[in-house]
Amino acid sequence: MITDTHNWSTLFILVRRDVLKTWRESADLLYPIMFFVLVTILFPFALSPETLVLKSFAGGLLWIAALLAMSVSLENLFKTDYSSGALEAIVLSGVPLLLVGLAKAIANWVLSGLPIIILAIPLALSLGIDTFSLSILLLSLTLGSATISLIGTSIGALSVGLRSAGMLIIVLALPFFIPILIFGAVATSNSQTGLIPEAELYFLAGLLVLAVTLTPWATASAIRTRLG
Amino acid sequence: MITDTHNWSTLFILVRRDVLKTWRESADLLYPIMFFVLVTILFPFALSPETLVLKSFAGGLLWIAALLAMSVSLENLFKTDYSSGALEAIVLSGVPLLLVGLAKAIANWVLSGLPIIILAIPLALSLGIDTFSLSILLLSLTLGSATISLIGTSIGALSVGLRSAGMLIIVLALPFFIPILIFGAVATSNSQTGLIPEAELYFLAGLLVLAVTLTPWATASAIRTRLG
Amino acid sequence: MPNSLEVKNLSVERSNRGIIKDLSLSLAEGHLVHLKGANGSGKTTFLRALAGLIDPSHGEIFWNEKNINESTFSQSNLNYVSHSLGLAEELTTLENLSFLRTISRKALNKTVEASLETMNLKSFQDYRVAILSAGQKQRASLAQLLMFNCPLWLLDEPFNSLDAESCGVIESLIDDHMSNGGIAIVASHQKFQSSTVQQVVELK
Amino acid sequence: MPNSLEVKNLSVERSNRGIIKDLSLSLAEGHLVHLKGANGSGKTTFLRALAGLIDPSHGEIFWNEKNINESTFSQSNLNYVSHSLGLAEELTTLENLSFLRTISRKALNKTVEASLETMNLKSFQDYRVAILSAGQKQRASLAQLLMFNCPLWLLDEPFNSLDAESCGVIESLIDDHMSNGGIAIVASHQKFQSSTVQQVVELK
Amino acid sequence: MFKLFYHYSSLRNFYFFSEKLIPFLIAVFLALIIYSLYGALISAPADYQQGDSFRIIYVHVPSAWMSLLVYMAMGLSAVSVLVWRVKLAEITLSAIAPIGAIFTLAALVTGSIWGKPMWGTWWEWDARLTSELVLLFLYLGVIALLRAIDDRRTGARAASILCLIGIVNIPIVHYSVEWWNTLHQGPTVSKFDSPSIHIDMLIPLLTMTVAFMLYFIIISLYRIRSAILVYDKETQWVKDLITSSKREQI
Ligand code: HEM
Ligand SMILES: Nc1ncnc2c1ncn2[C@@H]1O[C@H](COP(=O)(O)OP(=O)(O)OP(=O)(O)O)[C@@H](O)[C@H]1O
Ligand SMILES: Nc1ncnc2c1ncn2[C@@H]1O[C@H](COP(=O)(O)OP(=O)(O)OP(=O)(O)O)[C@@H](O)[C@H]1O
Ligand SMILES: [Mg+2]
Ligand SMILES: [Mg+2]
Repeated sequence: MITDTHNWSTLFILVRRDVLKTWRESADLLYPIMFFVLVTILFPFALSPETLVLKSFAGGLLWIAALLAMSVSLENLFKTDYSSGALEAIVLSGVPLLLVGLAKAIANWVLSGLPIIILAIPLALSLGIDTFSLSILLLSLTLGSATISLIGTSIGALSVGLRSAGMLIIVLALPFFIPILIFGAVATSNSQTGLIPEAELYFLAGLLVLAVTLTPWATASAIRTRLG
Repeated sequence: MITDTHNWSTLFILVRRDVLKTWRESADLLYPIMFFVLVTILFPFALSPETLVLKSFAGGLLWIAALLAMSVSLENLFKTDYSSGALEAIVLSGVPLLLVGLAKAIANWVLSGLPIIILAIPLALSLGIDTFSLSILLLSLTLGSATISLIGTSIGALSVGLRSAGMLIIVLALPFFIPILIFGAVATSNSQTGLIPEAELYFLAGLLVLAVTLTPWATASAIRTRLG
Repeated sequence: MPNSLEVKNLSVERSNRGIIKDLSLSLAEGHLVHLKGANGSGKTTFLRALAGLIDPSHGEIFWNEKNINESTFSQSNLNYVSHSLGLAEELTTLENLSFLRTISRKALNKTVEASLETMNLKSFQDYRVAILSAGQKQRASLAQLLMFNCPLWLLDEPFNSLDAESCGVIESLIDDHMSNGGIAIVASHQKFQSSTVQQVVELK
Repeated sequence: MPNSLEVKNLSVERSNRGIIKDLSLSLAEGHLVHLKGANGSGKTTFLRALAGLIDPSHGEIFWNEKNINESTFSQSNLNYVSHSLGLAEELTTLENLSFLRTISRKALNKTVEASLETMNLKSFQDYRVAILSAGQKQRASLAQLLMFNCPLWLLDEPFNSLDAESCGVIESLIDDHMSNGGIAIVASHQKFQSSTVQQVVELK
Repeated sequence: MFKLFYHYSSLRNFYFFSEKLIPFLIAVFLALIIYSLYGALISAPADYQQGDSFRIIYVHVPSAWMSLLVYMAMGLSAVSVLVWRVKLAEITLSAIAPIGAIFTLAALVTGSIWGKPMWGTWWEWDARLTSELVLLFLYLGVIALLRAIDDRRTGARAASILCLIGIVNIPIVHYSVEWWNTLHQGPTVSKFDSPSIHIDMLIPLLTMTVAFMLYFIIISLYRIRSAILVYDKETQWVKDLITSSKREQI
């Protein structure tokens, strides 16, 4: 179904609309990034500004900051479309819900995952990470953030329209994100001692494949259910 | 103005309404707490599960988790009241905006600050903190969380009605919270080496006094401005 | 001193476009104005300016001969029912109205229960506003008119979504208000048959 | 085969309360139903069930003799305009409608520009929906009726907030639809004078 | 076969069928729990390393196993809800989620009580312990979602979706001791070919586990039955039931 070209172009249009919507509210684009940066700079304040300590934890800290920033960004995914009735209109347009779910996840990744990955570079260097570890950090963040966007979209669809959906999403989603966090952080910290963290990266890739195949269905049926 | 008894009872009614609103959505009560717990358990995963390392960072970690949980809870402070027009109705009712602002801050503290302080006890113990440091942690959290609620309410009022106000609040508020975080975390970690962190606690108390006197005015004029 | 509302050369801009230009109006007790005008002619904008929710770019508004910006007009003299609901969706109707009634600095009139009774919402008072039907929500919002004793009523499309019976209830409420010496401005596209309409203002 | 809509013994529950009980209805081409009933009688609920947005607790709905739950009815045969807006407030009217027109699996009719022209929104097409007036928003939402060629129209209070001129436009749209062999159900409290109303269904 | 399934998944038939089942289940449960308590507290020998403190195993291990089992039962209900729209499964899902949460909590609490003498700490951030904690959050998430949605059927479907996404955590809990080297005991009991535990300790443990299962089934049946009455309160058979039970009272 997804392979037909008409569906590909629909997917593109759906993603573009979401990106445009966020672009319009120009400041929105900056929030996940700023959240990421702010959380990262909280750590040296609260823990210990000593370079050595920071450096050895850098991977884990950046991973936590990325995870939190992405979790918080999930809330706006469906909120306005639901309250304005636009989600209903999209569903009624007859476009396969599978595409809608996938498009939301892609848009979320483009708007929060991607900028976070890019920003991780200067932040990691400022925390004193070496270039090999940096490359592992970026690789693990790429695999992990895509999975987070996919799972987060499903959870976002489930809690759409509920009061304080923002909190609900975070609380429902964090348990799923914990394994991603563990493997991402372990991969990075292993690489800091010179090891190539193959097993962890394979695990992250496996999770991503699982998420790509399963979560669009979950999102589609969640949208269906929550509109009812 | 605040001293007159009519105003006291109005304040009480305003606070009660907010608490009731949250109570109605029974699960809402749990969200800040769950967020706090979840963030706390992320650290051992991402950093290192070794008791020694965790213990020496425990104060800072709990402070970060508390700060983030409270920041995220700020979002719901005005959201539904604004979108439903209830805030407009409250303003038109003629009740002094000063009271509205103060009531929002108190309700926020009761609903997120207080439960977080209580939950910090088992979490701190599980991270291996000693009882003296625990008492300092709790004291600093109490002073700090009240200040966070007060400042957060002002910022929440400023961003009311803006799209993704949730993100905006967090991003705008965090810079104010950094000094609180530093002194709270330093107080706790000092106490772990047996020192009594008087200076830090006085500083936190001073910030609280400042916040009590200034922020209700800021909140009041923010509400005024944002409704226009 | 009898109540009066006077609008002098009012202009309002939104996002740098002039919406209302140089509007003047003078209302005395018992005066009911039907505010008309095509969609987008500025009715809502005008009512919000009168309620003190947006600042005009030029001109003044006087309530009982005092400029509302300079005096302590406060909003306690007016009842504004807007397009939007004005009630928290997660609370029940009863809780919403009780809350508004308790905190309000306006002169009180009927109890919450009696107001809900008149609005035919007694049996729904314990449902959360979120699940009410469109018309029920509108009625819950209009119940505020009964709870407070305000001389100035500003109603923006009060008949939207209402069934015939409820329209009748609102019309008779307005009639009562007028015969008690109230002042009211009602923006509505529907043919508004109240015998008490004294002036039709058409915005362009 | 001509189009037909048949509702058999439909019951719908919301939050465990029975809202619609045992409703049956049968519509052929050119059939226009005016759905009436007091506030809260279940009009919106009924339309949403027909649009496949909520599942009935009992009974079946057939479109062209196929059960809409079992067949690939999809929503491409119907145009549903609800109480709520259906457009993203951050985007302009033009962007919203172009988006819907491109992704839609429905048969296409007029272009976005032509539809906006008919709805008298041409000069507002590049404003964000958020700042439009209540009636302008409603018109933007109704523009969907022109863009798609759907045999079944479900309209929930289409005349809300509309000025007299726009009401006329919508009524003539409905007339055209009926004379082209369409089927329509219109929920409205307003006196709905269209000569083409064939049946009035009153919900209790 | 399918007909039979359909028959018992009708709320009314389930109600009356389970009514006959419950007394039998209670009888077996009582017999088993008395036997296991005797075996656990009196006849089993004290552990040569741990003394009597090991006896907490008789609560800890069955609760821990039940915490996983109940989640899997929930997953099964979730599939029935989403694929076949079985009403009974909707009711089951919401009835058993809190019970599962309580078993999970019990496993966590007994585990950490046991951990104090064994590992010298109440809590340690290792994989087994943490994934069990995550399981608790999954249960709480399902419950929170069920409560947050007014409409029972929508709520059940939403919770089913969440439950199914969360099922990936179950193998993580189970295999965590093998995948990571943790503090927690490796498989001791579940290696059936050569269980590394004394047979006198093992038998009461197994009977205790069956007793826990029966307890779970009985409590679930009670919860499901009362939910059925609320669910079908508008139907004739429930009305008949209520009038006849009123008559009996007089
Ligand atoms: C808070 C701390 C603990 C938690 C959360 C916990 C959790 C669990 C869980 C989830 C299982 C079931 C695993 C499965 O079937 O896959 C289990 C089994 C078991 N636990 Fe614990 N546990 C804790 C502490 C302890 C301690 C301190 C001991 C004793 C030293 C212990 C001994 C056992 C044993 C013997 C089993 C049975 C293993 C088997 O054969 O499958 N646990 N625990
Ligand atoms: N915040 C704003 N920024 C820019 N323009 C605005 C804003 N709010 C309203 N407008 C414009 O002002 C005009 C008047 O809007 P208003 O809502 O007052 O109309 P109205 O007479 O109430 O119409 P309706 O009958 O549709 O309710 C509209 O063209 C609208 O686009
Ligand atoms: N999600 C829900 N949960 C519970 N009750 C609901 C829900 N949605 C609607 N209702 C109830 O169903 C009834 C019918 O609502 P509906 O919106 O269909 O009425 P309506 O005929 O469209 O009324 P109106 O003319 O006011 O638009 C109302 O009493 C409402 O309270
Ligand atoms: Mg208007
Ligand atoms: Mg309706």
